[in-house]
Amino acid sequence: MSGQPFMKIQNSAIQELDSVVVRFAGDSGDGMQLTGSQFSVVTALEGSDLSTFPDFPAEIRAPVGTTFGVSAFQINFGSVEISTAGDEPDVLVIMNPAALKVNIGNLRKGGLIILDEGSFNIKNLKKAGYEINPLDDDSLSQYDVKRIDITKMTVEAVKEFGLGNKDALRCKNMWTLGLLLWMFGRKRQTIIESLEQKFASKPELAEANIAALNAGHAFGETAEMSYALHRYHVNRYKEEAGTYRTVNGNQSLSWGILAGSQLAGLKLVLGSYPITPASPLLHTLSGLKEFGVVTFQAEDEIAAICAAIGASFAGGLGMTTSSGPGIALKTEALGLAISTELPLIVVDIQRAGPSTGLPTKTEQSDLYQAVWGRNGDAPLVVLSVSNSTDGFDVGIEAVRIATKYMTPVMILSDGYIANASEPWRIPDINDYEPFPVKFHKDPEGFHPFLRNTETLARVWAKPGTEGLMHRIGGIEKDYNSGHISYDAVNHQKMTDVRKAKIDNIANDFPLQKVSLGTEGGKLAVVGWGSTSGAIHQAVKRARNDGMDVSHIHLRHIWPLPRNLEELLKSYDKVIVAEMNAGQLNTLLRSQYLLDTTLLSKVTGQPFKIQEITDAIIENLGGIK
Amino acid sequence: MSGQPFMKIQNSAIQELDSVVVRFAGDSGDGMQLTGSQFSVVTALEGSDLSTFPDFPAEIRAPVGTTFGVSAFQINFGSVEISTAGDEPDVLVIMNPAALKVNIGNLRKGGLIILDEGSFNIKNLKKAGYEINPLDDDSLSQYDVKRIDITKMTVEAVKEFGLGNKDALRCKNMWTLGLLLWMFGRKRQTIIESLEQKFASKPELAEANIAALNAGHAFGETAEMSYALHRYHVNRYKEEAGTYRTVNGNQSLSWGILAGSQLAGLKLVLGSYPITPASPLLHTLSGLKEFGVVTFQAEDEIAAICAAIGASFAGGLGMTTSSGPGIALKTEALGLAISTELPLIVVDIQRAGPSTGLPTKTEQSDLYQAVWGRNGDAPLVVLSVSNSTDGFDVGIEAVRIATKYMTPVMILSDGYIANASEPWRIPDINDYEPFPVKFHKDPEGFHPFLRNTETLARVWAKPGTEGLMHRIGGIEKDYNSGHISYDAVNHQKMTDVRKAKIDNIANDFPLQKVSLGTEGGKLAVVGWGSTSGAIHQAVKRARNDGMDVSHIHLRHIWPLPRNLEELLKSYDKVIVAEMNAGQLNTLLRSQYLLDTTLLSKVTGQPFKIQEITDAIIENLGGIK
Amino acid sequence: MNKPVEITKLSPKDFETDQEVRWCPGCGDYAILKGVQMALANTGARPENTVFVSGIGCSSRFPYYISTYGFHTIHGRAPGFATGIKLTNPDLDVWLVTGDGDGLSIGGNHMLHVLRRNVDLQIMLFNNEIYGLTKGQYSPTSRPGLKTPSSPYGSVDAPLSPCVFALGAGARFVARGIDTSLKELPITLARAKEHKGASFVEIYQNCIVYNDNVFGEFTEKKTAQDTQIHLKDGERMIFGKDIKKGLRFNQDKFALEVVILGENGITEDDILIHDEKNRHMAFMLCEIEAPEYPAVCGVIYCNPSESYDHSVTAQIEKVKETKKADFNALLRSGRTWIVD
Amino acid sequence: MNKPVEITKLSPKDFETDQEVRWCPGCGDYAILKGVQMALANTGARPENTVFVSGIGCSSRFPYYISTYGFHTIHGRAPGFATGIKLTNPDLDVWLVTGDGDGLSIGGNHMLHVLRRNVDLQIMLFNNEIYGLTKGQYSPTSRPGLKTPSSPYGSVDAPLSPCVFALGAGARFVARGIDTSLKELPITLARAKEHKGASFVEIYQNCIVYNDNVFGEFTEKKTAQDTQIHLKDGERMIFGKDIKKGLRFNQDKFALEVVILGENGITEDDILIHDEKNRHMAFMLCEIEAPEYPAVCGVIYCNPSESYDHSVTAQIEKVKETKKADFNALLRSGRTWIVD
Ligand SMILES: Cc1ncc(C[n+]2csc(CCOP(=O)(O)OP(=O)(O)O)c2C)c(N)n1
Ligand SMILES: Cc1ncc(C[n+]2csc(CCOP(=O)(O)OP(=O)(O)O)c2C)c(N)n1
Ligand code: SF4
Ligand code: SF4
Ligand SMILES: [Mg+2]
Ligand SMILES: [Mg+2]
Repeated sequence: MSGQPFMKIQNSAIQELDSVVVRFAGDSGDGMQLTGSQFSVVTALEGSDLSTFPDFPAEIRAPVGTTFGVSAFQINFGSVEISTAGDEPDVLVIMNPAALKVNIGNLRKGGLIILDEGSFNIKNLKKAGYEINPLDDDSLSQYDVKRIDITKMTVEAVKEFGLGNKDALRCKNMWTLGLLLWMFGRKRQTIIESLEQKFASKPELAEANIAALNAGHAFGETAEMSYALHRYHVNRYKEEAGTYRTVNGNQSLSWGILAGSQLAGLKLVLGSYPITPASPLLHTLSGLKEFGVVTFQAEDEIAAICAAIGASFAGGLGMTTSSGPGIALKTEALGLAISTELPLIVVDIQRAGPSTGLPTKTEQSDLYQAVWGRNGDAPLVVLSVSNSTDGFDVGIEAVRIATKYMTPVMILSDGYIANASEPWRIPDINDYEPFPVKFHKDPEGFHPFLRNTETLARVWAKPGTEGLMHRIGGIEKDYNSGHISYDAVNHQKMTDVRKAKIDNIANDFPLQKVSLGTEGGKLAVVGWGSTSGAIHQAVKRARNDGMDVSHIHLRHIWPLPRNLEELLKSYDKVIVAEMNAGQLNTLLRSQYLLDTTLLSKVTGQPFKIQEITDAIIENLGGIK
Repeated sequence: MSGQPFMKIQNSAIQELDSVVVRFAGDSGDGMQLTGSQFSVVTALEGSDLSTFPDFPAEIRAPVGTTFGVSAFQINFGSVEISTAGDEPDVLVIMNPAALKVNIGNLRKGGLIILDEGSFNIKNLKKAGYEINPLDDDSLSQYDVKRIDITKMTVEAVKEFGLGNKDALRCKNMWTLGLLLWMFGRKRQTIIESLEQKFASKPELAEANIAALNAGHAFGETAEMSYALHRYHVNRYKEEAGTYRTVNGNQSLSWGILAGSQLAGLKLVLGSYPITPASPLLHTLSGLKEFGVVTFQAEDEIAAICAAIGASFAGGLGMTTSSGPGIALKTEALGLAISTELPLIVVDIQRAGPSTGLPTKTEQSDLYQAVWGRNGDAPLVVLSVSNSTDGFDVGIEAVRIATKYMTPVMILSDGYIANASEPWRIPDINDYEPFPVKFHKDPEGFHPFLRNTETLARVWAKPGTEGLMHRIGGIEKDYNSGHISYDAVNHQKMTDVRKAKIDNIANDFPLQKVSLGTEGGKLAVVGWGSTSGAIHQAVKRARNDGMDVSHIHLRHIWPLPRNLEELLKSYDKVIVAEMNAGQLNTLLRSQYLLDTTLLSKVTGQPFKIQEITDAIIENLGGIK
Repeated sequence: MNKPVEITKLSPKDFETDQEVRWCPGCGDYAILKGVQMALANTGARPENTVFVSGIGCSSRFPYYISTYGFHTIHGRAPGFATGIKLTNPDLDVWLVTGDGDGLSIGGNHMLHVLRRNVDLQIMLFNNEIYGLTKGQYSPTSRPGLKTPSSPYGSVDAPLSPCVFALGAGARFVARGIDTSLKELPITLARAKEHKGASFVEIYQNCIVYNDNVFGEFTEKKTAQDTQIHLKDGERMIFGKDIKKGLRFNQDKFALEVVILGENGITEDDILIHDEKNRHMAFMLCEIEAPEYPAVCGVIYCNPSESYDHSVTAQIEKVKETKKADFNALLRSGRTWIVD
Repeated sequence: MNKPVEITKLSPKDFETDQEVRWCPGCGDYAILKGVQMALANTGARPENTVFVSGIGCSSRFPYYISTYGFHTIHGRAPGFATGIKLTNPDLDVWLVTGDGDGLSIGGNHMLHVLRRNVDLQIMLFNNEIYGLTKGQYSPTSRPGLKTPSSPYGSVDAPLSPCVFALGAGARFVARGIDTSLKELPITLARAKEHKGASFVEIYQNCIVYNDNVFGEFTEKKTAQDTQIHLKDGERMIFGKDIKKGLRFNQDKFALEVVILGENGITEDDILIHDEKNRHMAFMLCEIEAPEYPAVCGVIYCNPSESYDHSVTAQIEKVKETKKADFNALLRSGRTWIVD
């Protein structure tokens, strides 16, 4: 709802809001991720559009009460189209002093703080590094602070279940959730059910949590006046009809690639090695054995990609997943997949670098590595995922391209959308056109580098096929026989054909569309990947304000869409917005000699809408 | 001498030549590399300028007589400046049918062939794939063929030493060398000495080889008339005064880096893993223990670079050497060196890719990998070596930059200059200004990421120093304390400072010079690395022919020289010539938005002068 | 492959390719190639169901010379590729060819894990104690002091014993052969093929160019009977031209020793009986080295357990039995809501 | 460092840093940290001459908490870095901290070779049989059947035994400890430090979050005496609350067995005497596992040979003695000629 005067409301009336950003923040042990996702589920079920952003610490379990142990979950929901988790929270839920310290800087001026006063004791204040209790000075004077002793009230509420102190305090998050549900007029039933399910074997915990939830809810009712609490209403968002669920970027991508393998009629074989934030793909696919998916947790990233390439050699669909440092390790083997022209899906869930960097923070800084990061002239296809739901279609597209053209396809996603959830209109797999792979069978004139004259793809002949025994490898191959060749002219020819094959795939890509706005005009903001929501909102607002700006968002990073040059050149000015030091920018400049303007952000945090808005205004000379 | 009418000479007179290209070709077992390098030594000692190109097969010892077992050695020498091993041989020395088959295509029309008729037997012809003996049809009619039964005459010449047949035949190369020495009026003494040295423990072999050498020489004298042989004279080249030797690219680079470490006052620690064509650097430095050089043959390329980084952490100069596929494996660790800001020398002797590619062939296709091939925003310095002697200065420059700015420096050389030799005016190490490293010693206000305000280099404090104990790693560091930091603003700041540090190094580089020609004009040919000789000659010739073309050759690939943009924009047209599919071209276009023309060659073979000449003429519209 | 095919027995020659073999004349690889072709023919292998996977090195050129499917991959990584192939199609018979550099230097980790996981492969490690293809640098199995281009003053690395390493990695089948022992090698390889799980076979291979005769001490035909012992499960470890030497476990030294039957009261009963399934014995047999001991050849350890590819496949099949693969249902799992 | 410094003995506290320790409350790493700090203090280590090198993992955060020099590198590669450090400055005392994932999964090859080469390091492998930092996937030491996020139906991988692997790699010092055994651990670590060469110490470490109590079988304080054996060189391997249990070598089974003194005529003489230098015995001791056998702790194998860094340095020094380092002469070696 950023922009709406959130706090200026009449007492006791239910205030109608277009959208609102709520951020739950507490200690890692306070269960903020659970609280946030439960709140999201209810919000989703009641039909608001939404976007979430789990923001957890790098440590598994940092010491209680420290600032680096703070875990937060942000949700932006509304009756209008939501496409980011929101620039600044309107409501901040604070479970301890450390959470306040870490999160206050980002709260909208005038925003609402609901905090657990009971946790603001000397010990916790000290751990958070507060010399003076911020509740005691005027440091929070610009906000609307609701001091509630959630600790005490929770303990009170669950007393009857005879829990230990630790278990009792663990119910604080449900108490808080109850209060929030009251505030936003959301139902409790789904949560009660899921608590009963979760604690099926420990009914006293289920009961205590439910009691806390109810108590928090009841508190809203009764304390409305004394604490000057208000209620808000966020309407349903008018979405396309259909069945919906929430999904995050890693889920949708896992499912998309699996869908692709099913449409291609291939066994999916994932070789992977755990790494943040890519591990969930391995986890998801490990659980889908009923689809015949093979998952191989290899000893390292190199063995992982090698197994995937081996799988493709054997006639399966090889796939490997990792993040920047792990993708780096796959470089050499990727060259072999390119040289042997085998289909392969490589997923890079980017995180902040260089090196180990900030493993739990987001960035888009692996584009260079994806497009250019190999020895030799080694072109491949690079696609990108733009939001939490997009992975499904990108996954399918990647498999289609990889198998049709016999090439590795690299998919770039990032830590932000990997974990962020959005509502998703669930597709019907039967609506997708299958693209079954036809393995080569005919021994007549066979050699492994026989090419389809149109796609330039080589034939795929799998071991087990009679009469097609052949040997391939990373040494240059003769164009006409597939045997090893050290011939000079042949090497040029093979280099050319590898390049031509990939370049030609642009003709199989759809023309680049304008996501929002017009073809041609004063200004275009070009983005790729997870920046889509922020750019979309900023451009939408700017256009509403009458500015001549359009949004172009790339899914196809390499080869670039065949009309992109013309399209970009139809604007007076082009901003390239990305979460790195200017990688797509370099790519576009090198291809089109276009004098773009770079909007770069490298903080490990997603773009704020406002940052893009500022750039738009600046680039339009402050004039609309 | 290309261009000179080599064959149109008067009988029996000694013909004066400006330059000549001789190619020795035979079976791997025929000792062609030895013959070629001995001929080079004598040629060098007698003061001609020269350039050599050893061209050996990928197999260790391919089966005798096969085409893929052919080994060749080409030398271009002259009284004029020589800068490549020559486009086409003027003289082809052929030891067996396979050698003829492989090499004939490249001989200059009208060129001279000296061949061992004795080896053109049915067995050898068949192995080479000849259905008809090429000596019996008119396939060689455009050349001046001297059929000499070298086999027989060698056996004859060494008969008295009672060698077995195999050993006797091994002397064929010396017989041939003797003949060539006669042809070009070169002295035998040095070779005789080296044969005596080589076979010190087997005097009969020494004597036999010498006898063969003398016999070949004598044959020239006596058969001059009957075989219509001619003698030629190539004068001394007027070089700068000094002491000279021949050196190849791997030698000069090894010595340059060692020199750099000496000038910096650091122990050189090489971590490496053998790979063609980079292994000779490991071999050379392993033999230089008297300089305190530590060489560590690691279990793989990853351990190799990690050991090098560890060495730098400990206060040594870490260095690692490899070729494309091995460099790919170093990617992740290189990110750590960038993140921890340690000095490091990474040498990439490029070979033809992708993947295993053509290990013994040359290419310049790792530029993308060097400049852009990493996860995260991870800038470093990239230098390149332009010829066989240049490595010395590049090596020193790399060490100076690495230690002054605390950064990894990647040096790109390639398989061509790695093995090719040229005469080198040996420098005096005392003429180089030392740049001793000052390790940080002062505990006052110390933290490991304290920066020099001018260079932006961080301090280098080595273990063993009291009071400076510190811990570093690949997680992002706080700008102000060096501790781990997950802070968003700090990450931006650190990313910016890493970039600024590297960008600023351009100010420490000399301004880009025009290698040949003028600043500004109709056309510039831009190159980097081992193409320098071919471009130089082509531009020189074109300028002699009155064309307005200049040669610009880059040593500094990243950051680019600070005047390069202006310089390039001073020409109407810019050709970028490189042995890859256009990598420097992409870089320049992205940086300067300059509409360059690419001259790409990806055959595993160096450029011919003529290929560049053709491009110059074409780009000048055929007019001078 | 469903129609009944008439299986004609193939000969070793049927496993040759049209590619010219490009090893140095006299290289031990030639003999091994012949041995493998014999083993394939003897065991009735089908070319279309057989895959040879290798890394990089002279030895790793092997697949080009066998008329089956083949994948010449990258340096040291063959186990990863082989695992992927086997997991995708467990019916394929997959052989892995590697060298002491490829398999134990850069590829040591993959070798470790493929053995630990027990992927059903035949792994042949051609040990020539040198890097052949890169022209003769010392390898992790080279002897201390060896002078090579990268160790001009002699190597100071302690060498690894491939079989001891394999046992340490948890291998369930460990054997050893000699390139030119063409009587025994095909038999050992047939045993390897028969064994379900990772079969590790070290083959002493002579590199005539860079490390000639390094195994001469015990490969010399004339003295072979006295310098080699060929193990047979369940039989006493007796060897020697006169069949008079034997291996005894000396409990005091807690070590094996070579004894002579009839000397110092030694009788047959003192000689250890080879037990293929005993890991402790296997360790000892792998550790002993010439010249103090005979070179131990044949199957040293064979103690099968379920292979990795089998377990993975079985787990998938078991899940399939209880869960239906319904993609639309998968997408609709968890909380959903309807907008209409 | 040339001026005489007054060496004041440091206490474990002196090895603490100002960085907040960021492991989960209750993690076994805390106890190990304490044990290491004790060992450093006890052995008179100097912070400025000590370097801790680690890879990536919970365990690998270790260097941040020790007030020496430290390098937190990348996943699995710590041995490479440590080797480089030691070759550059052999006077430094270098410790390596790794986990079962870092050191045996991605880093298995480097571990193999650093042990084989015998680089003078203290290597502590924190074995919690899980990937802690990435939230609980199974590791190469995890037990079969373990359900984790990446093995929801149970792991089918066969586990590796770190100590057996280390011996197979040629380690010259192999020991084992338990995180919370703070009496024994510092002593074992002191032995490791004293040993010149690569000292491999596996430490059983409890990951309270993802693999709690996996070693409970033998770490339970109450029953520890009966479930653990602490080796002493030259002494009989007797253990148990009543000092009545012992390890005997059964020649028929060719294996170790637990026997009870006094039962079935077993006397002290039947019990094996621990010989730190016997590799065969070491293999057996590393292989036996709870619950059938006691958990074997302390120094299992210690058989020093020249360390790699020492050999490398010595070779350089030897060359220096005979060859003068003259750079200009080097450039002028071989054939030269003069142009004037
Ligand atoms: C990544 C990579 N590193 C290094 C090399 C160079 N290389 C090729 S083969 C080889 C060693 C081969 O030794 P071994 O495995 O013993 O095989 P052999 O030639 O002795 O049969 C090396 C270092 C390479 N091809 N790729
Ligand atoms: C190249 C790379 N791959 C993967 C990761 C992710 N990763 C970090 S730690 C770890 C495993 C840690 O396990 P272990 O070594 O057992 O340490 P623990 O956390 O259990 O102490 C993994 C897979 C990484 N950081 N870098
Ligand atoms: S170099 Fe050695 S191993 Fe390689 S082919 Fe030649 S003899 Fe065989
Ligand atoms: S996840 Fe496990 S190993 Fe890691 S800090 Fe927590 S308890 Fe320790
Ligand atoms: Mg070898
Ligand atoms: Mg672990």
